[in-house]
Amino acid sequence: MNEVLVIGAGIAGIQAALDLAEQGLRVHLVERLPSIGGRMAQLDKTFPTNDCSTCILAPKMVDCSRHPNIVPHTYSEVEAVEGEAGQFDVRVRKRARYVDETRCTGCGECASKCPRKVPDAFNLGLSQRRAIYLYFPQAVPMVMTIDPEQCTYLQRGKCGLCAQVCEAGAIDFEQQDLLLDLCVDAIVVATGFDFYNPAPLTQYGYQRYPNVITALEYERLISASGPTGGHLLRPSDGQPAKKIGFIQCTGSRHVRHNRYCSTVCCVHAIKEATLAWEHDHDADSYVFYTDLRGSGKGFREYMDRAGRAYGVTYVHGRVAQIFELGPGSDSAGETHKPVIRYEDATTGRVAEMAVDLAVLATSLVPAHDAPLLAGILGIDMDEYGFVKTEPFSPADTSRPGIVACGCCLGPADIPQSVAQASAAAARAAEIAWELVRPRHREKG
Amino acid sequence: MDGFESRRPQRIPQRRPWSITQQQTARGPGDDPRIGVFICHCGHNIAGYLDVAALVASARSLPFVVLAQDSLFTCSDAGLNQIRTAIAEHGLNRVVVASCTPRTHEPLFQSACDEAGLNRYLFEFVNIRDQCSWVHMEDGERATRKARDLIRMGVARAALLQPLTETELAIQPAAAVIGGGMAGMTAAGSLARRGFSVTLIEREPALGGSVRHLDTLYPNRTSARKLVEAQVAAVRAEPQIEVLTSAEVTAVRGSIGHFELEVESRQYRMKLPVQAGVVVVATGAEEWKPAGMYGYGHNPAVITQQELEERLSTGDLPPDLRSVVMIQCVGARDAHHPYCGRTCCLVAMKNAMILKEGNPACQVHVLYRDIEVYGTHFEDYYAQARELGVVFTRYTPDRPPEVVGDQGRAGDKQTPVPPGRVLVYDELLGATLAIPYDLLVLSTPMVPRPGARELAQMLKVPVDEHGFFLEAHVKLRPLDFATDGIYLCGSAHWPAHLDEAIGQALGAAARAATVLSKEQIRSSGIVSRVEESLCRGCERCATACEYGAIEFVDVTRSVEFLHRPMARGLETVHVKVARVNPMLCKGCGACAVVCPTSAMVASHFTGEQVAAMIRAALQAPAAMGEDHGTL
Amino acid sequence: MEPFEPTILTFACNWCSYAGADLAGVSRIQYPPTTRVIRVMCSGRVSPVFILEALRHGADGVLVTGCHPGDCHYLSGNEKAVQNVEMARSLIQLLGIDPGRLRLEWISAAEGSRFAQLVTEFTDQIRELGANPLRNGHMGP
Amino acid sequence: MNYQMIIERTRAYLCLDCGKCTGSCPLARVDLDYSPRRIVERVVAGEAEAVMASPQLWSCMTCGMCSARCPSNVDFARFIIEMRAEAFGLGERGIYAHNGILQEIMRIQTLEVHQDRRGWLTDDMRVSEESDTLYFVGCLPFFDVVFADLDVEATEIARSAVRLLNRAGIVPHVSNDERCCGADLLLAGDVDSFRRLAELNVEAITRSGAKQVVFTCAECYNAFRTDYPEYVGALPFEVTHLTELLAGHMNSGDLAFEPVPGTVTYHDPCRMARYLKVHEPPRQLINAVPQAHFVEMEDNRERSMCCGSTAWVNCSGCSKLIQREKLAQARDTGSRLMLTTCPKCQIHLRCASRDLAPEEKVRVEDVTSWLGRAIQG
Repeated sequence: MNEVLVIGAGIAGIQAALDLAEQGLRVHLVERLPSIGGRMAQLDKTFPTNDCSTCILAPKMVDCSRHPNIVPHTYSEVEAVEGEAGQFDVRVRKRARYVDETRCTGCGECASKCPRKVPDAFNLGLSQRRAIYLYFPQAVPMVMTIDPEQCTYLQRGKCGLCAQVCEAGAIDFEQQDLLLDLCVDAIVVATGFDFYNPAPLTQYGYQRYPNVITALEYERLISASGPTGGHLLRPSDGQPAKKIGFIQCTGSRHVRHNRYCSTVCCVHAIKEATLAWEHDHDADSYVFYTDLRGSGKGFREYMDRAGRAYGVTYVHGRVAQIFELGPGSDSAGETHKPVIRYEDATTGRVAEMAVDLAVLATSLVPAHDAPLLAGILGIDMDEYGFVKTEPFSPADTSRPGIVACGCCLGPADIPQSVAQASAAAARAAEIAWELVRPRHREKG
Repeated sequence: MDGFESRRPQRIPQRRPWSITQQQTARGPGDDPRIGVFICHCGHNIAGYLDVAALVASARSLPFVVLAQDSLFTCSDAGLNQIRTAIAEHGLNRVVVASCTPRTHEPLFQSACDEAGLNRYLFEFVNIRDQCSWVHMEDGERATRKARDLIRMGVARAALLQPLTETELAIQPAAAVIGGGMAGMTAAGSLARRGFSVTLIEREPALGGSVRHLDTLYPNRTSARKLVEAQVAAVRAEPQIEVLTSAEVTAVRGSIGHFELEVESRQYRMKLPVQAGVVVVATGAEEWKPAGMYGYGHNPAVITQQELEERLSTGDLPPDLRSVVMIQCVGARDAHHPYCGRTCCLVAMKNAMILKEGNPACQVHVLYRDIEVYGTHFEDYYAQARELGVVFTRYTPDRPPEVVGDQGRAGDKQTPVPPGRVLVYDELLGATLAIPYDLLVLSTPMVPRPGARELAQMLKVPVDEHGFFLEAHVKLRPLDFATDGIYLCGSAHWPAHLDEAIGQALGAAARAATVLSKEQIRSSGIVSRVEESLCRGCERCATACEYGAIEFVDVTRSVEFLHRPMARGLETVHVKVARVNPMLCKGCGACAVVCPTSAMVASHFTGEQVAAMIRAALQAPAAMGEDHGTL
Repeated sequence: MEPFEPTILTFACNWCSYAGADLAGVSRIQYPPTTRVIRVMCSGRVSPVFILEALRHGADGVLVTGCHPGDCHYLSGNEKAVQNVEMARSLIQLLGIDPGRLRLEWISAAEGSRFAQLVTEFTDQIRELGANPLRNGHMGP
Repeated sequence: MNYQMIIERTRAYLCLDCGKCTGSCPLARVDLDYSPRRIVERVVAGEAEAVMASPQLWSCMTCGMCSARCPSNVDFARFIIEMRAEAFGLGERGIYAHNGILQEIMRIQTLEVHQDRRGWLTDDMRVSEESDTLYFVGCLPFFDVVFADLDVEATEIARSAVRLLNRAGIVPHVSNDERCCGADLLLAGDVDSFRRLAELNVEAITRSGAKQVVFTCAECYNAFRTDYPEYVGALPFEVTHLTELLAGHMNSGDLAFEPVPGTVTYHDPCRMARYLKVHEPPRQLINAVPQAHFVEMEDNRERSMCCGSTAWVNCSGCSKLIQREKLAQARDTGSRLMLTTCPKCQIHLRCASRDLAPEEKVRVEDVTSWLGRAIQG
């Protein structure tokens, strides 16, 4: 039977893997992180339906993990690719978890005893996890992972509490990385994106001002399974945020940062504003935009509804700067209140607005290791660092046999990514099928 | 060996042999339920908080329970073996496992039952970890009492479980693609390359759809004509594709695996039957005509973007245009159509640039509300247009542009007329501009094709409030309909850029291929079934079903009747009864709730099974003579 | 005397609410052991009969839970649940049973804490109402 | 159980195997496997267990047509009811219609409930707790909820009843303490629940001091008149159907009706037609309404065919065929309005009419609510 490699197990990779597996192809699904799920797992709800992200994603993750034609390789990375369409030789490094996947039940008893606390990457450092951890509560596979950098035992040979409490005997400090050699007909690249680190935009004060956060951080804050249990609390003092400013195009449509439009941020911000209102009907949100973009199905109605009914005000104007209310300001006692300065485009005058929380809509940028992966795969990237395709041939990369989908191609919303994933699956399946149809393929 | 098997984790996720078809196990319940209960310690996770020994003792005392055991990890190989062995040794015909959650582990234990020859639907899961020991860590005694109730409920349900069959259906490995535009041709091509035969049905005499009316395509000025011609040639050359042009679908019967379309061919002047396992809808959309707006219809200098496009491709434009004004969102984001047309901004930019490149002296103004160019390349395209000198002016909907003077300057070259102007209030400037125009181009949104609703009715799939086809799920199933076996791509779903439409078409082909790749598909066992003699044919169930899984068939009944013709003796009456298509049913059970006669049975979640759990949950343990253990 | 310990029967849809209840467990959020969950595929499966049956057999409270509006795995099952629960509510009102004993709530797969909170809150609410009077003199099958 | 008792009580041993019952049975005409005769004969022949396990046991509508015509006077309907009671004790059940919601409502009323069931009363109605006359409403408030999709207008019957009583000079008592009469549970084999409901009702009515109880539902009326005395002893109050009571007031002149133009026909519910043999009062009332043109159906009075479903068990495609037949008989009169005196007949026949083509539909209405309109003008 023909095999296909899918790199990246976010929603695009999952969909591509399922579509391929359901066509009878064997799929190796390689994911760098300890769990499949990708960015979507970090989202609270999804626009324009406000569907609970986990509710719709989790069943797909489980389908993926149970599918007889899919082998998920989590905590694994592709290291080398050689050959050509129909005969790619791929080396995958399966990193040591120091936990036996076949024994671990994901019960978390070990984590409750682990003394070492570190920032939780899944929650963007807004909460803490232990050195042995479950990547997130609905992780697939539901197994623990030891962070070798943080584990006292692996670092200094002391502790080992986790091994003591694990009744399944799953802790294995001797575990080594595993190298897998795969032979596949086609490769689907679905490695997704990163969020732009807005630090270079010093005028917004990110990381300098505690109440200036990114849209993804906001997402974790408002998520019921997030660090605050879904309460929208200001990082500075844990007080509820009542007035929220959304700073669009943070790094996007900017020739010195990312000159493209990140596609999803307008509707994403409006969704986040809507959620604020759902949690607290007194919440007011202001969306500072350049163009308010939402041409997807149902988006414009969603935006109009938010403006009419959910306390969302749209302000035309890109934010120039964010300050913090200083000690001598009018609102005594209020500290760390971000003040947004912008041009009120309708009057042409500078205006300021104090808010409880300023949320930066940071650009979607190529994954940090995209250049490395492009080198390994031998595919061309476009001028922005996303995987390059030709017009009217949306799934094919520059190297025959390798196709791509999702945000590694550029910013895209979830339905776009899912549709692209199916398209990539179609092309990959065509390639695999092309090879069996003449029935002259030699045994490898 | 490819090492494939050996690398796979052994337990979770649960694995089955590569063959997709699973083994059907015939063994069902005997006369009396013989229930085995297996209670998991989950290491410390359950046993650390609950009194497992007491749970075993109380389980043993429940009706029909012939065996109750505990194990450290029921999901381990040892634990699974324990179940398999017990099924054989104790002749168990129902298995209850009390451990973690069915959401992750049910298939694992079901497979163990399968392997021991017990129908997998005779397995019952009781969640005493995630929903008991983990959430009542401080109160082991009450938690144990709760677990005992939960196990009693599980056993009560298990006693009523019935073996279920997973229906298999052979798939006709052929597709019908409705719509022969770029999307339809792309989908057909992909499916053909996958080895499936395809019937491509196009209403017009020629393939190509709306792209045939275009001049060049963004973002790289590909010639629309050439692109279409190449695609048509590829489709025509593909032996697996049968093309029916001048043909329209007039009726659809059947469902996934076996659709039969009746196609009326104007070419052959007859109705042709088309058999297919799946249907792909790629009927596209068309430009809305803004009758009466901005003088469109009576002022010849006012045209739509598509009309401009046609003139560009025929060269039928005055060479000395001095000023062209384009108005965006005409009939979009307003009372005519509340949605954004998605493609119109780019179309306007492209045409503006062509005009500008052809004649740099020509002023091109684009009056817009929000520039909808998202993503990487489109944003660059916008920058290019500005660079070329196209002027973008923002207007607000409460002060829309106004056309003064009835005629553009290019209206009559011989006799100059007072120039027409477009007045537009630029909010950002705080001023009203008066822009002269020779040509006023209106950007209007795409709207569904006529006949889309009728097609939707034939296919029994929904359309949205605008008349576009409505997908199964906005986020995760953009190319599927809720009804299995029917797929969707291109502007029939929502206005799409050509690149997107092509991607969706490939995607729809992949979705269709997931069905066509299988010789047969298998339903879940958890589907509704109909007790035909009870069915009154009232159709309440069909109204409740979101998946079109219930159809009504006429059956004949002999009756000794009827009324007036008393002496006729036995006669035959036709009665309508419901039939559930197990391939389409998703097992939600909504039909059973509305059925007035209990003819509709929600398998695996029947009224009796749920009632038994309710009673078991609330039964005073003493009343059952149940062993309380130490509690 | 021991304080009154209510018994609450909870119907949870497979896709959202049951997953939410599981998440409460995975997150070790503690709540009173007063509820007994019956899993159904969809909240729309919960017939009014189930609710009446639970009350007749002495449940002190009945909690029906499903996906949030718009989230239903079966598209509109939760809308059907609204109708069904409303029917049950009208009937129990006629029968003189306090409608506070019946609740319909939306719980997503990400809302473990909400599940726990609802059970806690509903338990308190039922304690206020006291034991289901139908517990006295139950008869019939 | 000694089935001999049932055989003796119902005189089943006298069965001549003549088949008159089967020939008369409306169900046997549409379910060719169904034969009352054979059911009796199987039990007489000692195969009671087979009958107890058969779904056929629960299909009989107890319409009483067979009993009425049996040359040996075998009480087949009663035979079935008693067999069901036995089967019920063994855990057998009929197939409950509407998922058993009506059985639930009835059984909950055997418990300690304090109902709030008078929400349908409006300000124009006069009622009094001191009254000698109690109007027994029955399940009407529940029907409006359960059958909302059929728009059964059940409490309209109750409102009309109170208005008509008021017009006749009677200020009735309407009680929150009444329970379901329990007839449907008795007919479905649940004797214990029935007896409990009967006790509770008799107790509550006695306590209220009412001397007379008025019914609009034929089934409730029959339960009180026929079954209650047998199961809980002689009643310390009189019982009457509203149509009987009103017919008695016709000559007193305080009941005058406004014209209601149109052709109407009347369906005799089984309980009225064959159990209680109350045929004329509804007809007298209908005929007293000016401009109403009353036409009899082919099968009327003791020949009246059943509405197709009883006791909320085993409603089926066969029920619908019977109902279609009944509606066709009504259409043959030239009327598109069929009146009746049983709210359940109204529900069943409205349900069937709902599925008919528009030109075949027949409106089914209770005599009481129809008369209610005739006094409102």
